[in-house]
Amino acid sequence: MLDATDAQDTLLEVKNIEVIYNHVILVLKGVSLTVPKGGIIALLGGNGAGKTTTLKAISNLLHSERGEVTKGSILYRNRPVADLNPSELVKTGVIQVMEGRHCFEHLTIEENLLTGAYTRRDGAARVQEDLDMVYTYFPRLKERRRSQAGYTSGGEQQMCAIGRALMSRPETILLDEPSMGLAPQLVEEIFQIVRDLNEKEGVSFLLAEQNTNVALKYAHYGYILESGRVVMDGPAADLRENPDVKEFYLGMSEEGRKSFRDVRSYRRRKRWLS
Amino acid sequence: DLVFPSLSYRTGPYAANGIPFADGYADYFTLVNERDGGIGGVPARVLECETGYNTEKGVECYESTKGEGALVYQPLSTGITYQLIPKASADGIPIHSMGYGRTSAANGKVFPWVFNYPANYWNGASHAVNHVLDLNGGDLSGKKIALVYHNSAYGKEPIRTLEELSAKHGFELSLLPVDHPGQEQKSQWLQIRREKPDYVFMWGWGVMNQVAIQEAANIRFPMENFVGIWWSGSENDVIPAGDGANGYKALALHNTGSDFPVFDDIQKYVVDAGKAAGAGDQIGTVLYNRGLYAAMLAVEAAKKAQEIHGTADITPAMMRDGMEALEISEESQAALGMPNFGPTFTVSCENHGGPGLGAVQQWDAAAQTWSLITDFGPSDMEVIGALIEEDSAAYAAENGIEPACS
Amino acid sequence: MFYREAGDFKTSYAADQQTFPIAFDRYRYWAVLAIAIGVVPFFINDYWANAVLLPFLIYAIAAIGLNILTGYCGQVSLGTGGFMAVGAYASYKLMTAFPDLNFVLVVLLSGGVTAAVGMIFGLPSLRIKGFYLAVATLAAQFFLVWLFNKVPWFYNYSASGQINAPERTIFGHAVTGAAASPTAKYLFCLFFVILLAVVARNLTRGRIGRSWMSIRDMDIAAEIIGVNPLRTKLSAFAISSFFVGVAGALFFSVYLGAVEVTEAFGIQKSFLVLFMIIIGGLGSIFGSFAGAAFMVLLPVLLKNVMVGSLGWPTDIAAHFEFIIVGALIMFFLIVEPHGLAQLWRILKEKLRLWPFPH
Amino acid sequence: MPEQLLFATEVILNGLMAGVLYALVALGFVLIFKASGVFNYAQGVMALFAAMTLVGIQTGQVPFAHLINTILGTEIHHFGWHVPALLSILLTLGVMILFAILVERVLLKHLVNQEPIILFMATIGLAYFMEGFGDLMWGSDIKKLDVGLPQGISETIDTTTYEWFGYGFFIDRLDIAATIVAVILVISLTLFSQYTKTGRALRAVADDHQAALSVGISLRRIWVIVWSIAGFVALVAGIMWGAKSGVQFSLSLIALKALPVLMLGGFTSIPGAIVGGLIIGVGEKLFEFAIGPMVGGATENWFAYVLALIFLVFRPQGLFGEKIIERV
Amino acid sequence: MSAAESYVTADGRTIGATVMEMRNITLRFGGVVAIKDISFDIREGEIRAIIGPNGAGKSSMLNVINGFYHPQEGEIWFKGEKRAPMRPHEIAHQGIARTFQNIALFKGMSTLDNIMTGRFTHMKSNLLMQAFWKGPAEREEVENREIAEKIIDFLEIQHIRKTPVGRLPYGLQKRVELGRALAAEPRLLLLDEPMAGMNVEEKEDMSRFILDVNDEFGTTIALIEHDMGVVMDISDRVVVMDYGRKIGDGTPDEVRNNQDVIDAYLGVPHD
Ligand SMILES: Nc1ncnc2c1ncn2[C@@H]1O[C@H](COP(=O)(O)OP(=O)(O)OP(=O)(O)O)[C@@H](O)[C@H]1O
Ligand SMILES: Nc1ncnc2c1ncn2[C@@H]1O[C@H](COP(=O)(O)OP(=O)(O)OP(=O)(O)O)[C@@H](O)[C@H]1O
Ligand SMILES: [Mg+2]
Ligand SMILES: [Mg+2]
Repeated sequence: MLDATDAQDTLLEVKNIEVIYNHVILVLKGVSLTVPKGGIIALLGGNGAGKTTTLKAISNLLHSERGEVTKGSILYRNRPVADLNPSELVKTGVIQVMEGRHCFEHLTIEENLLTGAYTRRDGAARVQEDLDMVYTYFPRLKERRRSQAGYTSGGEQQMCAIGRALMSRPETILLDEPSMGLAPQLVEEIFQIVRDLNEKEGVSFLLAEQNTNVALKYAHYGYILESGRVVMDGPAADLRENPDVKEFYLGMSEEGRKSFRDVRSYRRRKRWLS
Repeated sequence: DLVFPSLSYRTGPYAANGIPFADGYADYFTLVNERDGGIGGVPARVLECETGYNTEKGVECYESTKGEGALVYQPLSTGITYQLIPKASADGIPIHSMGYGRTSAANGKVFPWVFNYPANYWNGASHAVNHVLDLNGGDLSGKKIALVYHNSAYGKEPIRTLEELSAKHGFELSLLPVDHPGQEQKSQWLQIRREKPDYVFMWGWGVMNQVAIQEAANIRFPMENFVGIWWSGSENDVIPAGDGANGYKALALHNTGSDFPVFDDIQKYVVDAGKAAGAGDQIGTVLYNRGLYAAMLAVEAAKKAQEIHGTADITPAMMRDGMEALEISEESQAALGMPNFGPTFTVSCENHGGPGLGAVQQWDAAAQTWSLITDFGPSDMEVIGALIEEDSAAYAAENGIEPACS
Repeated sequence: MFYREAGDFKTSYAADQQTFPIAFDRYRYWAVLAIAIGVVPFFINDYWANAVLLPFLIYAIAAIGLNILTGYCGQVSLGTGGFMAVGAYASYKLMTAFPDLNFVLVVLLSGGVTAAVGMIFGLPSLRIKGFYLAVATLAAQFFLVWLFNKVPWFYNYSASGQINAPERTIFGHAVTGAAASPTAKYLFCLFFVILLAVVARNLTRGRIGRSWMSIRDMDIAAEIIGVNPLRTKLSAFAISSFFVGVAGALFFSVYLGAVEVTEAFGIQKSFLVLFMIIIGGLGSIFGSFAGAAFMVLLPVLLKNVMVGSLGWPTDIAAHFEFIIVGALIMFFLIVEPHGLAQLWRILKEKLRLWPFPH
Repeated sequence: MPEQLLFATEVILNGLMAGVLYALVALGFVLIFKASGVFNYAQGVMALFAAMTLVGIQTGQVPFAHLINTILGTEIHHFGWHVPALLSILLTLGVMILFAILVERVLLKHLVNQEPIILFMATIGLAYFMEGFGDLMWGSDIKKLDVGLPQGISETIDTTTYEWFGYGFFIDRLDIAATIVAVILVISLTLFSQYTKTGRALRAVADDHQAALSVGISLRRIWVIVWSIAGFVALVAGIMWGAKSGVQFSLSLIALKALPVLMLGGFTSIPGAIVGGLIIGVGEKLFEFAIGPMVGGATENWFAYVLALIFLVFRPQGLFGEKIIERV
Repeated sequence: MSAAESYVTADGRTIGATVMEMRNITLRFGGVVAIKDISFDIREGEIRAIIGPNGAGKSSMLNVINGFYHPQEGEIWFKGEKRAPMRPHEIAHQGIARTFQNIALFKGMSTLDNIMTGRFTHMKSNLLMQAFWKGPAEREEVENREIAEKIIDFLEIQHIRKTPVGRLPYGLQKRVELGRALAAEPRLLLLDEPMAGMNVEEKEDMSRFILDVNDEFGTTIALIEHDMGVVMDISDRVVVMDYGRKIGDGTPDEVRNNQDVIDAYLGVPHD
């Protein structure tokens, strides 16, 4: 399942949405994308491109930031998500891992994880099983399970946020910068988990990620966002070979990877559009 | 027409007390208009303005009504009265703070525009002492009296007088302030329980009254030894305590109940005509009667003013003259259908407070009625007069007023 | 295109740092000032002065003061009523003890006294934060009111504990006491409003203002940058109390003329001023004015409409007044949680783009 | 025992009882704060409104009678029935739940993710609204609340202690009833918030609205639940205080007595409300007893706050409040 | 290498003597030992990286350096003197600035104001002067504004000068935070994951800024970063922490080949 255009299996469809913050700041200027069932879709783009905004629009969280979708539509299983409130959305199987962790500071790590299972109705035993699963994924969390989340390190909080989302047994996960602040092996591990869940349990992913390298390695399909527009999309493998993507997102030039020390001119800025 | 502003409070913490007063005040003017065709043929108009017992709103009310030709203000709050004294004096509009406000305003030489007849707080303090003197055959030496008071300007008014009187009669005075609003008075009443004063006086207002009476009942303080000022003696204050309040006493500026001919008129001309200010269920209550009484005094003063100046259309200044020349006698009250409703008194330039007569009323919980148990008696003017002189002189000095009678 | 900043270039940083960097704003500011000084005094009467303008101006000062503390420095205070009382009683004591002292000086000194008191009560803010601090400042509120009520020295041993403002003149015109004309009182208060608003604006846009805001937004980061939390918080308490003290002095001496501490400076006052700045907009001088106008004018307006024009019974009108004010507060917060000032800002941004939607 | 000690003991006992009454009010604040980070200024008015509604239902008052009569010129006041106490309490509870739903629909829904001070302000708007609305609905006269609670001095305690010490202690039976109710309330609410899934969700919501939404906690449901419980607690507080002092405007001011309790116990702790209440109750009564006479009395109002302030300086989050997390 | 002597790196920068030295630092929170007996030094003008798995204690180490945490054991030597326990704001005045892992900008203020706040330690005008905005106050304000503007130009954030930072996307916020720290003109700059949440292009920019700051102003930099590419490329020396312990210290090449480091952190030898 690698072809996003395969329509009958489309889970999530974002059609040409426009998002405005505070009634005046236009941020997304017509973004369309599709997440097929069982797909891992990467959303790439520089700072401020609108990745987070897109994800929030999907999970219906814009409202609380005084943003709104003014044009276009978002369909999940052919139902407009605008009709669902965030908690119903979680019940239908869409969960978001928010940028910047957002753990419940005063709750312990374990309580944080358990709130992830808030919408589940399949009994404490199943929840406990999943808790153990999360602990096997992130042994560090197990060590710190009794600590208040507010006092754990940045990476630990990130693990907690991801683990919390897993606890809801979702069908689709929206991951906003999962690799942020994680140590390198953990980044790989996280993406392994993504692939695992995807292959074994058929969970679909939409991930906004800055670490293009890894993202494109694991994703099936990618969209590149610039200034609130999709400027390029295609199967991950194709994107990896695109020279522009190579240069700006993967840090490769013709000669291969160059050293950060040697990047002399940072004033160069090539954009597809702006 | 003749304009009588009514700075009422039908909202806020004291609404329950403000409503009956305002109703009584308004109904009397309606009665005069309906029955007599106005005062001296000129209809009276009541301008009601809601203060919520709040000084700033009081100022707004004053400013917005004074332009309408207001004849006399009944500010109905000690705070607002203090507020208006300089303003109204400058504007030349009389104030009638009946049984509240600035006591030393009784000195008309310093406060030509302010009246507080028929009695003021200091008279009240003396009435209470006189009453217990009567109960003790004129000797209070060695007795203990506790004053439970609202911790504000109002509540502090009687302290000076009581201190003087305690020196004079040899009773021991202890002071128990209660902070606004006064829902928690355990400390004060436990102290009373411990110290067992012979009598408790109360200068309370609003919820403080109910709680005090309730607590007094709780500690089984003998109710007949518990005397409140006239603002602590309405139905509102005693009913919540139920039977426990039986025998509680309060001072009275005027008579109680609805057993007066004037109430028949009110029923006929006002209530039945659908012109009553309130729901009609307050008629005859203490505070309704007080509003009625205040209105009656205002109307009588207006009549007097018309008489003095020979015109029906009087100005505030004429009204002032009328107030200063006011005479209330048995006959005049009877003629109004209010025989023995209030004390008899006369006002003069030197004395804007009248003779300071007052009575004592007592609550009968079974019958749910207040009734006067004494006649309107005098207060100790010897003590009070001196205090008034002193306080008004200080005010005159501070404000550069030359005391004089015109 | 009603409101534009395009074409309004700055050639120096000093010009960019002025109070109103946008010319349009500047003109409007001068226009308002011209009307306030040049036009209003000729039309003012007792009602407008005593019922509307004086309370508005005085509350605006108090609101600016509290906004400095709460809106800029992030320390929620519910002691405003108590601090106003300090200003009022300080001015009373100064007026009666030094009858010849210039009244402007009296008002400023009252502010100074309040600033000192405010600093003392600001000390716990180093450890106590947020709503805990708000409730802790109530200790100041209740204690101060109790003190002024209890110690006769403060009210010169008068029988009832009321204080009365004696007459004081400025340039031969009475500004306090019954003889003061509405114009004199209005101009006197206006002078302080303008002076203090400018001072507040200057303080909030410079080094001190930024240190306040940094404490507000993230105190730990601020401290790590080098901002001394104690000094910063105390300076905010001091300045804020100074403003509130001046407001208290004017409130007592110019506006009411006689006050009783429990009534005039009770806890309700603290809440009222806090409402003003939240409705108006935290961290905005303009918001302080807007909030003061809202909370002072709206009830008067409603009352006049309901009782004056519609002829409703006063009690029903008063109840509706509460209902409407409450509903409006909620409505405005839903529309724009950051207050009237932010609403105004958004409106400006819209106007700037007008007729284009974005 | 020497006399002074007996007196002091009596004062302490009564302080404890008063503390319980404060705690009842504080509890309402804690619930809402804990569950949504909202400092609910309207709690006092809610207590008033609940008590007014209770009396209104019980005595068969016609709501908005004054307004209706003014507009239509009618003369209606009472339905002429009398509802039994228990039934009217249940009906009032229904009204409070309806109120909770409305608050969520009209107000809170729109204020997700706002700063605490904004939410605080919104509840102030609510308080204003309810104040006018309640008065309009039930009138501003003083109402007597009678649901059959005992009142007055407890004879048993008075006589037994008299036999023991030669001085009978004064304990109000209403206070005893309040204590029993408060203890039951506190225990059940603590269990609820600490050991149930909903309880955990409540705490999550208080920490971070957005994150709570993102894990599927329905803020709307949580808020309705919490405000309903708070409405119930307000009703209980309203009954206790209303029985003590009649139902009327000043009832809403009891909120001021609850604030120091809240501060001392911690905004987020249910047991804290009770412990805080007891400390404040005893502290202020003892201070008034021992020091009050020397400084002229009426110290209770400020002393409660100063006492709480002193505690706070040592524990900025109150005795039982959640530690304020300070990290970078 | 003894601490005293200075040397010149391959790309021509001079690394001077030790400015800061941590000696046997131990930091505990209740039962959690965040830092266990760690010693290392930072030399004048160098870029010193701190790496390690999540929860290793890196951020805590920065917090110790700028005085937010007070270690239970150990000594901190700064500029050759043993540092007495101090409040963070006093330490800031000694010329230590930092950025934070969880962005700690002043959200209600504009970019410009945030950077101007960074200048706080360099501004002196008092309350009265500020109140009337005349003379020295205004002059000082303009002078510092010029410096702030230079930093804004340097970081290429002119277009968001007046935007409240709360609205900015994550990456730009990081940049503003760097700007704020630079505005203090620190001698020692502590950066906690400055490049988290950035794509390669932006990381390149960030690296460039860091190198330039180091190069142009000679600022000493201590840097926490999880992107090994960046760390290996731009740092002079690297400390590796794991579970609060130091498991490696040396040049990037040494660290990269250290077996302990490979086991605990890198997984596979990084290319
Ligand atoms: N609450 C808000 N109010 C106003 N503008 C906002 C708000 N949130 C985001 N924006 C603006 O929307 C644009 C897109 O932001 P968004 O957070 O979606 O970017 P992003 O692609 O996620 O960037 P990053 O990779 O840095 O997280 C930015 O220009 C930002 O300034
Ligand atoms: N104030 C504190 N109270 C309790 N524990 C703390 C505190 N600060 C840090 N810790 C604990 O100390 C350990 C080290 O935390 P630190 O933030 O220094 O890790 P880190 O190396 O920066 O990790 P990351 O790469 O994930 O940011 C963590 O386990 C954390 O939970
Ligand atoms: Mg983002
Ligand atoms: Mg860290």
